[in-house]
Amino acid sequence: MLDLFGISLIFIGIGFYAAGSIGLLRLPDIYSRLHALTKADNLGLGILCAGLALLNGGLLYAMKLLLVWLLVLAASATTSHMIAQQALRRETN
Amino acid sequence: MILTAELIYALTGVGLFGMGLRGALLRRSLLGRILAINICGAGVFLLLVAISYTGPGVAPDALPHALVLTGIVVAVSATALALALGRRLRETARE
Amino acid sequence: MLTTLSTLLATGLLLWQVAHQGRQIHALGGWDPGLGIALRADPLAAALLLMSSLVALAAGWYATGYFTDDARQSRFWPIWLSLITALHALFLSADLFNLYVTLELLGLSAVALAALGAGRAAIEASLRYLTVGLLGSMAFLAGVALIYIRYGTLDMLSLSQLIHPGPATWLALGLMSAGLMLKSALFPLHFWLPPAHANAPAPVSAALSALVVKAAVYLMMRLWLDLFQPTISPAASWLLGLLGATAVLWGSWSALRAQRLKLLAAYSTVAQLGYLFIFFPLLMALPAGQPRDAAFGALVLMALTHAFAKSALFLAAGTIQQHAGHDRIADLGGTARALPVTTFTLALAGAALIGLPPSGAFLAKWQLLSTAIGLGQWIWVPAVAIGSLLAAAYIFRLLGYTFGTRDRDALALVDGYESLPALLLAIIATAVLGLGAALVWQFVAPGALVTEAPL
Amino acid sequence: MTLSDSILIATLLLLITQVFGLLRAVLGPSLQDRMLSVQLLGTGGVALLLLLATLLSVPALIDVALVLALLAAVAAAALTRRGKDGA
Amino acid sequence: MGIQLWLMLDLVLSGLALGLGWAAVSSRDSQRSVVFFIAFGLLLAIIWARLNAPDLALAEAAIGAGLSGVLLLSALRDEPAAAAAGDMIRGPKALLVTLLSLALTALFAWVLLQTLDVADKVRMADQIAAQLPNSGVTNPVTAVLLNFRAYDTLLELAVLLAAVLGIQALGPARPPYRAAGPLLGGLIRWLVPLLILTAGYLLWAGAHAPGGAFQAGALLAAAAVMLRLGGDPDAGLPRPRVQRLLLVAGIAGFLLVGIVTTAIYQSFLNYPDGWSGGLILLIETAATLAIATTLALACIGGRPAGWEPAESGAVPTRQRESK
Repeated sequence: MLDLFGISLIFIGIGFYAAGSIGLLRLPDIYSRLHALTKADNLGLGILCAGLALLNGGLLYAMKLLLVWLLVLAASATTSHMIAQQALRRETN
Repeated sequence: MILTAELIYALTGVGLFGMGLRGALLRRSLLGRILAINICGAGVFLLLVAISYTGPGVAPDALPHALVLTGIVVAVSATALALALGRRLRETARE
Repeated sequence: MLTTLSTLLATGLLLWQVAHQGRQIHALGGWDPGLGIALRADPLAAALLLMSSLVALAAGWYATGYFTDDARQSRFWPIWLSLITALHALFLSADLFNLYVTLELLGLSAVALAALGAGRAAIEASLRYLTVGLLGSMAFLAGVALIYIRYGTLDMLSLSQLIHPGPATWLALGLMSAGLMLKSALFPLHFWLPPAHANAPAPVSAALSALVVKAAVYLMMRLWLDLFQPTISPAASWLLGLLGATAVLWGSWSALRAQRLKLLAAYSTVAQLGYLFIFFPLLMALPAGQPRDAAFGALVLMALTHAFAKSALFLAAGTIQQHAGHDRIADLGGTARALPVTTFTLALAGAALIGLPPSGAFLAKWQLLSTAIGLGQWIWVPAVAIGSLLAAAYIFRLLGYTFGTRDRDALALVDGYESLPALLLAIIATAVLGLGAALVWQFVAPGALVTEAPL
Repeated sequence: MTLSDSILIATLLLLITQVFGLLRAVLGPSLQDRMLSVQLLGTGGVALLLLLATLLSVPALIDVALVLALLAAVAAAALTRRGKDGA
Repeated sequence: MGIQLWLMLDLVLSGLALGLGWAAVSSRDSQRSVVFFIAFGLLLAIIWARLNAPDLALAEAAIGAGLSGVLLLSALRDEPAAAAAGDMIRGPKALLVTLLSLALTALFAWVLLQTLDVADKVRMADQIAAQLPNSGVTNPVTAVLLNFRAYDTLLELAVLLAAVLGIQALGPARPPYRAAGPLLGGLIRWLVPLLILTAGYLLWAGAHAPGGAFQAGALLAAAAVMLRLGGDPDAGLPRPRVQRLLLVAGIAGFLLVGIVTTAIYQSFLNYPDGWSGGLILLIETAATLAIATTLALACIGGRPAGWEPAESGAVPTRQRESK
């Protein structure tokens, strides 16, 4: 039961990744792409991590996954902000 | 011959080697050449790691892994030296 | 300096040991070769070690006077030592992947040293040198990978027991040889050598031309005449011989037409390396025995003579360049009066390059010709003859200019301390190797690379 | 279908989303678009590594995911830094 | 079913690798090539993980995807943007080269197919497994790198050193970056300590789990690079005199152990029983510091200020900065 729940979470997470990729491909300009991408894949990674934690059990394991997720979250928030700044600078020039 | 992971990655490695070789001979810019040589090396590394793979859950042959690790470090050293030389070349052109 | 001296001392000890006790094997870390890495010192390796120690000593001695400011000294020495480390590690290694690492160490150190030559030309040449070298290493590494895939070991001693003909063996040899040919500047892969060698600082040029390319040739000898020998038909080595013969002719011709002294020396390197490759088809055709030993000894003698003569030539060229401010051959008039010792060095080194008696090259070429005639491989005879004539032409053209007078008042007599190392090298090339050639033969021959049994 | 088969399918699907994401790197048009697509591969790569860690039962791959996340941030910082010209 | 799924995964991964490799090699401008190359490095890390090579995946994530990327990007910073177009040689020569490399690739692939059928798959795996208990560590890759084939690693450290010496002989360091804004500053404040922490963890873990000196050194170097990106011209490195010591620390550690073991056991780098683990950790720590310093200096791309006593190279750097 727990396994089924975990697997479902993993698939939902991957659904978010798919949404992010499609957004990256289909959306018209860089800012909306950026928005779609970061939201989608950060959330996707979080849900996926939760699913994996359920599958494997173990507190240490879950903590490690949480750490990885937080790290990606913080890093990608900063870097997408910087990418946006740079794109803006490029346009104003 | 059965298709195995070993075979797929080994052939990919060979493909990357050939690709890198062609690129190294055809690119004009230094950066392009260096990238191509790195891809060439990555192909050889992939070949080595592929043939050491023995299936999921089985410990692979560690020797090629160690060789590739050494190779990666050597490659990055060479890349760094090449890029520094390129920078120096542009500087002398400007002077 | 001290380091180089102690290296020489250690090499001397090793040489003595090899001469008296035969081939030495050292399994590093106490692990079986294959799992671990073995070092091997046989007569060939020991002879080349002695050669590189002596040349490095002389070039290093010369470098103390050549680099005048502290900053350049402090940049030169560490890389110089790493170059010598790489050479010695390469000559001693008996493990294919370890050889790749030493090749890379050698290549990167050589490039870094070549780039010390001031100016855009030096940087440009060393960049090309680097990319070519890297590509060569990659080809070599691909061959090594293939060997490991096929035979499951990298240790050359156990490999010599396992190796047998087959597509993997041949392709591996082909890839490794292609890489090494690129590194040893065998015609038509020589294009990178003249600019790189001609634009480096003089002591660096000496080491590059005398030693670094020799390392690749040494590995070719190891592969073709030792490790892979049972698996290849002699016909395959004809390709090497033909390329070598072309290199002799083309390199000598280019040297004759060179406008700069260092460029002349660099083109002459292309030619001289060609001679070494002409030995390959001869040695492959000979069965183990006295004639093969004799031819092999001649090959080593040729390599040694060239190393000493060419380093002498480059060091002398460096002295001339420093005093005259240029190295344009046509404007060298008066050099003989201003720099008599250096000019004498040029003449001695030139004699060795042409192959005049009593130089080592004379005996080596003599042996080369008589072996070729004995085997009925007549095709090499004209190449050697024409190459020697061309060499005589470019050396005498050079000497002719240095003895010429020039209108501007003669330079002061400034030859001194700094021209000694080059002179010593030239004397070794002509007199010592010529008169002591029998010793070289004797030393190298008994084990002439056909001892298949490991340990 | 076993549990590991489902995880394998998930991994495969994730990889396919990455392929589509990388199309943006090919299409461009601006450098920033390409960088975005590399960033996607970075986070996607972390997810892939985590899935592979379970699939192959190599827990060390979680460490790899951690390092990848750390270094992706460094590379991204280097990527955006180069725009600030003048220095 | 599982096997087919794995094969599909493998095919997609290798297809992606070939595609990205092709894109990196044959893009028209170098900026694009570099981006594709970084993506290729990321993918390679995933492939190493897939092939059960976590040590390599770690190294690739740190060096291949991370530091090489930084190096190439800062090279782009130097490169004038206009030098991009027309990078590929075209015409008959290109055709010839393409055909030849295609032929070589086909030949190589054919030989490989022949060889994999007949070759013995065990190779060195058995010997390594048999000697692993005597190596002092339980991670086989570390055992090979620091015990069985320690000599390779020693020479590899020499390669790194030679490269960085060559770089420093070429000229002064790249101009530093301007001071970080609040955004980047924030990132640096937590990323750098985390990098250092992870480096320490990987160094320690290397004995029994994937990790070791190279991965740890690369992470430390990444920390230095972050500091430099944030505007510190010296990348947080200590004084030049200490830098010199750190550069040779790895080789010195190796040689010291090597000479002592030679003196006692007449065999270079033959660790005495029971000491192997400790000696390996000692050497690895020294090597980590050396690798970190070397890689960081390589990324700086020249002599840092004050490297040579009478160095005037620092002056133009400062001038450009103030502009």
